[in-house]
This record gives sequence, structure tokens and C-alpha cells, in this order.
Amino acid sequence: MNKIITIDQAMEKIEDGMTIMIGGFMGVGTPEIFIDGMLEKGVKDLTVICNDTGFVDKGLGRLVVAKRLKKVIASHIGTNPETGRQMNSGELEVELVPQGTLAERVRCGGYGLGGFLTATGIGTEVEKDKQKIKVEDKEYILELPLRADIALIRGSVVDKSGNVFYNASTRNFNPIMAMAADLVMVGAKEVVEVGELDPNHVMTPGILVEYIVGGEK
Amino acid sequence: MNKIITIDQAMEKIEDGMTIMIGGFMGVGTPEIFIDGMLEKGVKDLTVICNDTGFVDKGLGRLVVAKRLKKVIASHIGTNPETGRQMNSGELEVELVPQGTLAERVRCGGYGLGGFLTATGIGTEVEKDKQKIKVEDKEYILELPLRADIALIRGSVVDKSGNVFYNASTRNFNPIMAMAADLVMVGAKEVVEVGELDPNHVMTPGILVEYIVGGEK
Amino acid sequence: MSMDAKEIIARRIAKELKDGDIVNLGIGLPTMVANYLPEGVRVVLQSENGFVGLGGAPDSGKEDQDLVNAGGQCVTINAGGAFFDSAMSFGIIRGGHVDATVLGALEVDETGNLANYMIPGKMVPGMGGAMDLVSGAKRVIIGMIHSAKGSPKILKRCNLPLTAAGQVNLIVTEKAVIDVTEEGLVLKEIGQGVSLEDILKDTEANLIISEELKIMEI
Amino acid sequence: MSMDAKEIIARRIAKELKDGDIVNLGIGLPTMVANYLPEGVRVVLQSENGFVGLGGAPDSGKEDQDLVNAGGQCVTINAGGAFFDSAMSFGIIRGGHVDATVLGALEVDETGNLANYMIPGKMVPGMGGAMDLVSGAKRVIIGMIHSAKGSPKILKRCNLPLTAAGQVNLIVTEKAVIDVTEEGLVLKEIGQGVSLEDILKDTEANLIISEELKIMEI
Repeated sequence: MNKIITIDQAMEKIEDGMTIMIGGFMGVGTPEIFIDGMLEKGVKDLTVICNDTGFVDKGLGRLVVAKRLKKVIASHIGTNPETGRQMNSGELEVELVPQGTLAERVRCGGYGLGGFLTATGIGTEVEKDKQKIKVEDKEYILELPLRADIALIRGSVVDKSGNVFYNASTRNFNPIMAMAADLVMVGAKEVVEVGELDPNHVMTPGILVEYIVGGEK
Repeated sequence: MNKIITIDQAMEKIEDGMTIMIGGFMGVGTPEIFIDGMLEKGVKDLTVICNDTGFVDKGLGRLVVAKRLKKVIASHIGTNPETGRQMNSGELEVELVPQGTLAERVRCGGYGLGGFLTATGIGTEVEKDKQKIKVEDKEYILELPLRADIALIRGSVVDKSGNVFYNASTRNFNPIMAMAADLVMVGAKEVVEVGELDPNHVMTPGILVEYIVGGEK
Repeated sequence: MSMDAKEIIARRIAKELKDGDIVNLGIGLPTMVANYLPEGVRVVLQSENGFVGLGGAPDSGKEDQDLVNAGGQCVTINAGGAFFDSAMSFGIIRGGHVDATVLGALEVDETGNLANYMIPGKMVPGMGGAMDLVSGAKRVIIGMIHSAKGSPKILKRCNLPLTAAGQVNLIVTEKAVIDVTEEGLVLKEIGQGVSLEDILKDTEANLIISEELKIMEI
Repeated sequence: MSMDAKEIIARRIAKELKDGDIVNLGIGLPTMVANYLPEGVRVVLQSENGFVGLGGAPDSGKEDQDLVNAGGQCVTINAGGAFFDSAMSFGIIRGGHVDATVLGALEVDETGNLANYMIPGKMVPGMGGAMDLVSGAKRVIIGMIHSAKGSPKILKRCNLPLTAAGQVNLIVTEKAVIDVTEEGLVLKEIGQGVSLEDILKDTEANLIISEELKIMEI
């Protein structure tokens, strides 16, 4: 089973209107190769789930600037002024989620759980319209899972069966997103043969990854 | 800050009646050095949270045989006939929890969550006396967190600041238990200097570990 | 006959697995399925104690005490395998990342209910990972001897405490292959040399006879 | 004055940290706290994008683009540090494994409410990790200039959308150190050369004057 495909083949999987998770934190650990590909293909009306919208010239912020998003679910949009501008003008729907809650919602989606209880956001606007549940007299918000059609993740070292190692702070949302989408594609900085990655060091098992595109920077 | 202590010093932390999480799966990844220590000290009336009660002569099953437990919360007790015998005779309280639910309850306790929704156990005895919550017409059980006074875990390689690497299938419940107790002690097969473990390969950060006891097999 | 029956079941189930499937095999008979995979079909085995790429038994003297399967036996890991902790292992299971699980049963019924983890007062080993596996795997295949000393195990309604409600997809015995459908249990295949009467006699549940009923090939 | 004021705040907060504490410092002024730790006090800094053992800036030319802090700047990791994913990072935060977090504020009030993440219609950057940090850290220390161009930031009741309700433990400004207690805000220390009148004028909230009121040492 050959999982290595070209960026053009990868782009054939992405359609207008899809919900896509994109790994990274301020562009670090974001698979830029797929951002390039989506910009070139002209895919649009995407709902993107991500930690932040990066910068106007780095990370998935470039998709915002090119107006390819219909909606974004993120914890932070402050480093990309274009996201705020489009939000205020009504061009882009933005759902802001506390970062820990966002990570946990993505994990829930991938781990087959129906939701979780967190105290984060109690007494703030975050609790609006959400079910609250008391456990032993402490109040929690019931937060629900997130899933996507496709997860685009970035791997530092990827073996040909799809096992992924993330270096340093590039890990962030990538491993949990790799669990939470119907189709997972990884942009690999380095592709190695099966068996070269120590099974103890694999952070995303290859069984979760459908396709690998090499040439990620 | 010296985290390395002797087994005798470690045993001073453990008192009768405490709730203790013990890592391992069928005794693999269980810190036998602490089991030895507890048997020798004569500590009793413990509530133990663990995947299984191991065997009569391996893992924490030895504590069961020596009648040191008041209650056990586990997913499986079948490989240790003494657990079943004490359960039937009323000497030992046993709470059986599906393995995935057990892992997630421990994680919830350590990750500061108030609970989670799972479909595991719906329509079975597991749902008895538990709150059920519907999300988008699907029914889930609300499962609650588990925490302990002490977690006893086993590390394959541990640096002197408490960073832990678990080899192969010894990992199992150890990393999540290391998050979920007020005090965490690790039985280390190999102790190395700070800096010898690659920060990418650390599975339990040293900030979670209070004490290290060397000499684990 | 008993050994042959198990082999028939394992061989037939092996044909249900597709190349590239992620599979979790229960202890006992289900483990045998890995021995009979059709040529060209390679599956990745998940071991719920914390890895994928479960390999065969190690050569004598080469056992690694850190590397065991969910039954506690020393095993190996294949190239391309990966270790993880119990939370992630069951995330993989509950999250639908396991294509199929093969398990034994004490009882199974018309609505796909499964009882395979306890006999109150007699055998209470705990459910281990079975409840999560049966709830989470995309396809639940039951492999078991058709009846227990003449007493049916395929029932109208399970009597024993359930492992999961309505999750079984396929039942394979040495006598029959039975699909669990919305309409009920559909008999799809009959074992070689087994009569329909024999199956009906040994089955308490109502069986809908498939219009494409055929002889089980193994 | 502005630079000095920030340094006063950072120096004073540094004295709140204990040897071995796990600390998360917000962006801006809070980051400065690490520069003024008393001798013998070593803290472990957590970076919510996924590691503990946050070190200083790398030497010029030695930047590793894979290793940044939560503000996106290239940093280093100290020996004994460890990387993890975002789910675990916030597990560490929410789970009470962070001893203290130091954050700035737009407004803080008598009940320990904090507003520091948005001004509706003006600045809506998103809360990032702030809500989890404020809910989860064992101790929440606010470091901020006492008032905004003469308009009080320590209020009876926050006007802006809250980051968290009732979670602030200590407020440190260039003029005062204020404890958040069940009874209300307790003024514990006054900045050198600052008068009580000046503080009361610049503070909307009621202040309970501690019986042990003293001059802030930095």
C-alpha cells in the first residue's frame, strides 16, 4: 500500500465546502505545502479548525488573506489582522474556543467520546448556549467533539507506512487532529523507510494516516 | 532538588487506607519494587486503581494475596483467582470498569476535566446508577474522573529530574496515572543524568514526578 | 472435531478481512484468525495494551519482557509498528480506527446483543477491553462454536449480562455464517456437510434464510 | 516611568515564586518576571504550545524554527525539559500541575474576576490559552500598570467580558500589592514613594487596608 502521493494528487481530495483541520501553532508545525496547494487549486468555502490563523504571510493565515474560508474555529486570531477584519465585515464566521477546550474537543472527536466537562469558561461568554452539568457541587460546561473531513498535518520524520515523529514544538495540535478526521494527509519534512522510526518514538501511528506528501519545509 | 530516594523513604509516604494508582498491564510495566516495599512494610486497607490484578505471584496481585487491599478499581481480575475469591467472600470490594473507560477516567482526573461521555457500556450493567446524556440523539454515559493520593509508576529510563521514558508495552497506564495523583513515585529500571533523555522522547515530564527509586527490574 | 471446528471458524473469518484492515483479535479462537489470512491480504493487528503491528511469538530465548500482548504473552512488533499508552489505545478503538474486531461469545441474540464477559456467581473476570472494542470497532465479528453442548448460544434474547447492545455485525460458527441485519439474523452460509435442520435445531433465534444461501467456503 | 513601572512589577512578582515552581508566564510584562528571580530560586517555565523547560532566546544564527514559545518567537529548551502535544499541555494546565501563572489584565475586580482577552468591537483576538490558564493554575497573579491613563482598572465589577470568574489570587501593580480574599481586596503593600491617597484615587474597588500594610520591597 503506497501512501506517498504528489501534492496534485493530494489536492484532488480537497473539495470546496469541506471542513478541514490544520495543525500548527503560529504557523509552526503547519504543513505549508498543503496551504500552497490549496491556494493554487483555488479551493474555497472551507471551514477550518486550527489553533490560530497564523500570520498574513505564514501558516494558514494565507488562506484567510485569499478569502478561501467560510468559517474558522480557533482559539486565537490576533496575529492575523485580516481574520478580524473579515469577521467584523461579516465575510468570515469565527468561533473562538479556549485553547485547552479546542484541543480537548478535537481529541474527543478522534477518540470516540461524546463530549467532556470542563470548568474553563464558567462565568464567561464561552458558557453561552451550552449545557452546564454539576458534579459534586462543582459546575462544568459540557463541550462537544469536533471532527473534520480532512486533517492536514505536518510531520518532521514520516516513514512510508505513515508513522509520524514531530520535532520539538511542531507537535502541538497535529497528533490529536490525526485522530479526528475521515482522511488524514501529512506533509513530511523527511520521509524514511519503514522500520527506520523506533516504534517507541512514533507519535502518530501510521494506521491513522492515509497519504504522505514529501517536500514539506 | 534531589528526587532520588531509597525504597524505605518511599514507603514512609504510603499510609494505611490510601488510594493508590499502580501502573502496568498483567504485571508488565508494574513497579515491582514498590509492591515488594508495601508487602514488607505491611501497609493495608488500600484502595488500588489499576488495569488488572495481575497474577498471584506477579504484579500487584501479590498485594491481593497478602490481603492488603480494601477495594480495587480495575478492568480485569480474571488472571488472579484470589481477587475473585475475596470478592465473592466479601473480603474485597471490586469495581469493574471497561478498560477504555478506566483509562479515560484516570486521564480525566489528571487533566482537570469533570467527566466525559462514552457510549461504552450503554445497554449493559455498566450504565447502572450513572447519569445518561443525549447528544444529537445518541445516548452516552457520563463517566467521572478518578484521582489518587499516590501513583506508583514504572519507568524504563528516568533522568534525575524525573523525566520518564517507557519502553514498548510497559507504557500502558503509567503516563496517565502520573498525571492523576497528589504524589507520584517512579520505580526506575535505569536512572540517567539530566539531559541524557531527548526532550522529544520524554513521555512523562519530570514536573509530574516527585520521587524516583532506582533498582526496578 | 473440536479442533477442526475452531479451524473452520478461524479460516472463514479470515476471509472477511481486507488488505490493510486494522484488526483487534480477542484471546483464544480469534487469535487463530491471523494464521489463515488469504494470500495478498495483510492486516495490521492492534493490541489494546498499547501498540499496533503485533507480530508473532519471538524465537525461544529472544523474549522481551517489556513486549507482551493483551493476554500477557511475549510477542514481537512488526516493522512499521508503533507503541502508545492505554488512553490512546482505547481512543483508537472507540474512535472507529479499528476496522474489525473478532471476539468469542457466550451468547449472541437477534438484535446483535452480545454477552461474553461474565456468568454471575460463576465467572466474573471483568470486561477488560471487550466493551470498548465491541462499541468502537467498525465491524464486530463473533467467532464461536455454534452451541454449548447442545444448548443454543444464538438466542432470541441474551440471558447473561451484556457486553454491548446491538453491536454485533456477523456471527461465524463451524456450522453457519449469520449476518445481523435490521430485520434480524440472516443465515447466509451453511457449513459443508451441515443440514439446515441441524442449524435450526441448534439455534434458538429466528433465522431468516438468505435467498442467496450457499455452502461455506473455507 | 513606564519602563520602570513594568520592572517594578516584574521584580515584585518574581519574589512570589518559589524554588521548583512550575510557572506559565503570559506574553509581554509577565515574561519579564523570569529576569528577576531571587538568587537560589529556579522555576520551570511551561510553554502552552507544548513543552516545559522554556529557556532563553537562542544565540543569533542558532535559531531552531521548530522551537518557539507561545508568542511564536524562537526560544531554547533547558536540559531536563520535555515536549508534548496541545492536549497534554492543557491537561497539565487544567489539571493543577502549574503552580502559578502570571498574566496581564485589562480589568480585575473585587471578586477576583479577570477581563484580559477582548474589547468588544475593538479588539477581539481570542482567548488563546488564557481561560484555561486562569481556571487551572493553582495561583493566578496579575501583573499590570495600576490604571489606564488615570482610569481605574481595579474595579468593583469588571465591565469587559470575563476571562474567568473569581480566579485571581494576587494583583501586583507599580503602586500596590493586593490580595484577593473571600472578604474582598486586601491592600498588603504600597509602592515606594506612593501615597495611600494616590492608590485609593486610582482604584475603583473597595480596598481593605491590611493591618500589616508595608512598603513594597523589590
